[in-house]
Amino acid sequence: MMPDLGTYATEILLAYAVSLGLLAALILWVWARSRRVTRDMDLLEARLKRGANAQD
Amino acid sequence: MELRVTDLACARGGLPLIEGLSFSVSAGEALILRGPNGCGKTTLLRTLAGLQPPLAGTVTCPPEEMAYGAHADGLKSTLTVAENLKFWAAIHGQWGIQPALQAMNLVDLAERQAQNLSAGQKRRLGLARLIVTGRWLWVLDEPTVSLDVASVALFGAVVRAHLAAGGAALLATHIDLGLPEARVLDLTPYKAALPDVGGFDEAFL
Amino acid sequence: MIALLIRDLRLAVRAGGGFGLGLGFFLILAVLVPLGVGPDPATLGVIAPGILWIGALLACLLSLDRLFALDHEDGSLDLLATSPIPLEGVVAVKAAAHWATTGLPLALAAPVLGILLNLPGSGYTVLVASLLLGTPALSMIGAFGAALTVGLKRGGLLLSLLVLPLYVPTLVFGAQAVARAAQGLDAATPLLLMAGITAGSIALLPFAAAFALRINLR
Amino acid sequence: MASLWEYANPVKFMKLSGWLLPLSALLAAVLIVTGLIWGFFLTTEDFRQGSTVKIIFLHVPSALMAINAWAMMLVASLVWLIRRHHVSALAAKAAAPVGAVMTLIALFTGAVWGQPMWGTWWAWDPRLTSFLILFLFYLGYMALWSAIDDPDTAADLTAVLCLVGSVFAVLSRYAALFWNQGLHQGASLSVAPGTRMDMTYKLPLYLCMTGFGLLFLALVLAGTRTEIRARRARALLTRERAHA
Repeated sequence: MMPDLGTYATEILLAYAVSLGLLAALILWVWARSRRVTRDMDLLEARLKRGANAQD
Repeated sequence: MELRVTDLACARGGLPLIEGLSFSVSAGEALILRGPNGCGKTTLLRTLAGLQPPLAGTVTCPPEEMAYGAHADGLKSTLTVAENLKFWAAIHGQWGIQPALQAMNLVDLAERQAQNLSAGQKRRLGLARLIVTGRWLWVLDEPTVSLDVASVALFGAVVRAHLAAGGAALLATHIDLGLPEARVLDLTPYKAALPDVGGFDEAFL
Repeated sequence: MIALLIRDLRLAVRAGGGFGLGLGFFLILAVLVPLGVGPDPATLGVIAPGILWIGALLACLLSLDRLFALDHEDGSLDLLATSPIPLEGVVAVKAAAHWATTGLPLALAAPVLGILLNLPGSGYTVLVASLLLGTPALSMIGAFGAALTVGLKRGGLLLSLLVLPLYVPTLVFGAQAVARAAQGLDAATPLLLMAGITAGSIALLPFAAAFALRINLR
Repeated sequence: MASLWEYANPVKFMKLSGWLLPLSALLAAVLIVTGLIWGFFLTTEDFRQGSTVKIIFLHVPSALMAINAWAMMLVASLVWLIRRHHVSALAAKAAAPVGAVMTLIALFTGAVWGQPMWGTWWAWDPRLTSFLILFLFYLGYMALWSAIDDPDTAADLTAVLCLVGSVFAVLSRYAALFWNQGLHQGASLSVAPGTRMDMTYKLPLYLCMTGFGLLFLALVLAGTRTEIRARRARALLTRERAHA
């Protein structure tokens, strides 16, 4: 299964691990921020809508 | 010479404050702008002075013909009164500063550093700057803040002399300037209505 | 415009104006480096061009955040923007005043510090020439950075972050010119390239800086 | 056919990105996973570089996207300055962190690759140095965005910084070349004879490059959607405060 990486196994695995880790962190960050902002905006819109209805 | 403002709308921080404002000021006239705090007086004056673009409407008088006076006087504390004034005169291509010093009763203070002036004296120096710009339309934001009664009267006299010499003045203020001949414009009716909440488009205030 | 130049120079030399601050910093750096690196003349001679250039660059950076911020605080910038002088001219003149109070003295003081750092004899002419040619670009680029950050609280740190990457080409060509001259090689190419960067910066950056200032005044 | 500019309208953009985002994300995942698995498990060792050649499948695509992200930010900044489309400015803002991470990956994989090849983790090679400077540009750009409160002011100032920064980034590249001729090999896909890459590496590499491109697209779309929402929330809050 695992290919023989020879003498440089550590370097290669390190490169893959860190790169994929960075990518995963980036994706998670974008995703989390998107969720947070979307939730905040939905709450805000709901509140504003309630406020508008209360005034009518 | 005339300043004519037509259907002007302006905004601060993306939020429209004033809309549909029209007025005119011609040579020899003074117009006092009134209105509660936050109604957009400063924003209006900055728009007229060309520091920020209007949302809509036209202003006939180019900013190059206005002398703008803001809350801050633009004084350098380590320069003397005369040096400060000479600098602003030179920037506007003018030379003599004596008339301005005399008009604002600053002759005796000419060699004093601006950091040793009282608040009222600084304000007077800031107003003396208007005289050395040589421009016909003065656009002033709260010009009499921190002036005592005598200095307000002095300021009134200077504005009157400026008007008599064919100038004009646009003043935003809360207090009485002792200029009974000036017209007064209340900005309250021109408060901008908020745009409707619509799609994403409209929400980009 | 000349009045503005005179005012800025006068402000710089008056009390609290910060004239000499950059020069003092430059001097201290030139004294500290041998203390840190060791007194070996050969080592010092090799790193001298780089140290002198980095010192000049950091000394320039030191006074940059005051360039527009002081005028912004006391309202002068608003008034200058409504004055007959175009804002591009204001930027250029203020950068020139900054150069005259930091870059020029640094270039003139550099040979003395070169002695402290054991710069080889063939390097001195090029050292002064490269600093004279390069520091105007440092002031102009710095003026652009200062215009970007003028309205910000604690803009000084951000200013350094924005400006330092922009300083890279000037630094590389400047230090290379001196290093080549110190080794007795021809330094004309890096000097010319650096002069090109300076000319381009002076020609174009006032427009970018004035644009940024207008936005910040809005 | 509607004009392309119509998609600069936030509503249209949200609608379009709503289905483009999952599509590109899915495609990116498939391509990157395939490409990397192919590259990691199924390629043979290069006769000269040994097994380290496998790093290429991360290094080259991320380096490519690091530069393309900046180019995209440059174009978006120009569009904002000239046509004042808010979506464009927000897309530039969303691209910056993605570009910064791509630069970081390129730098890291480059360093790890350099260790066995050049015998040192870090060499002040022109290419590596240019990428380090590019990374600093990304940091400065993001710092400026976050430092300015008013979104339109921030968009204007960062756009100017992006324009000026691009010019100086190119200058830095030449300065770095002048300064040190470098150990780095020529561009990896160069067609010059003798340096051509074997087909075995090329195919998975192309997969990875396309995948990284799509990943970049997906992340920028997601980020732009977030920024548009944040912008709208801000606008609504301002209105609410103005009412009170």
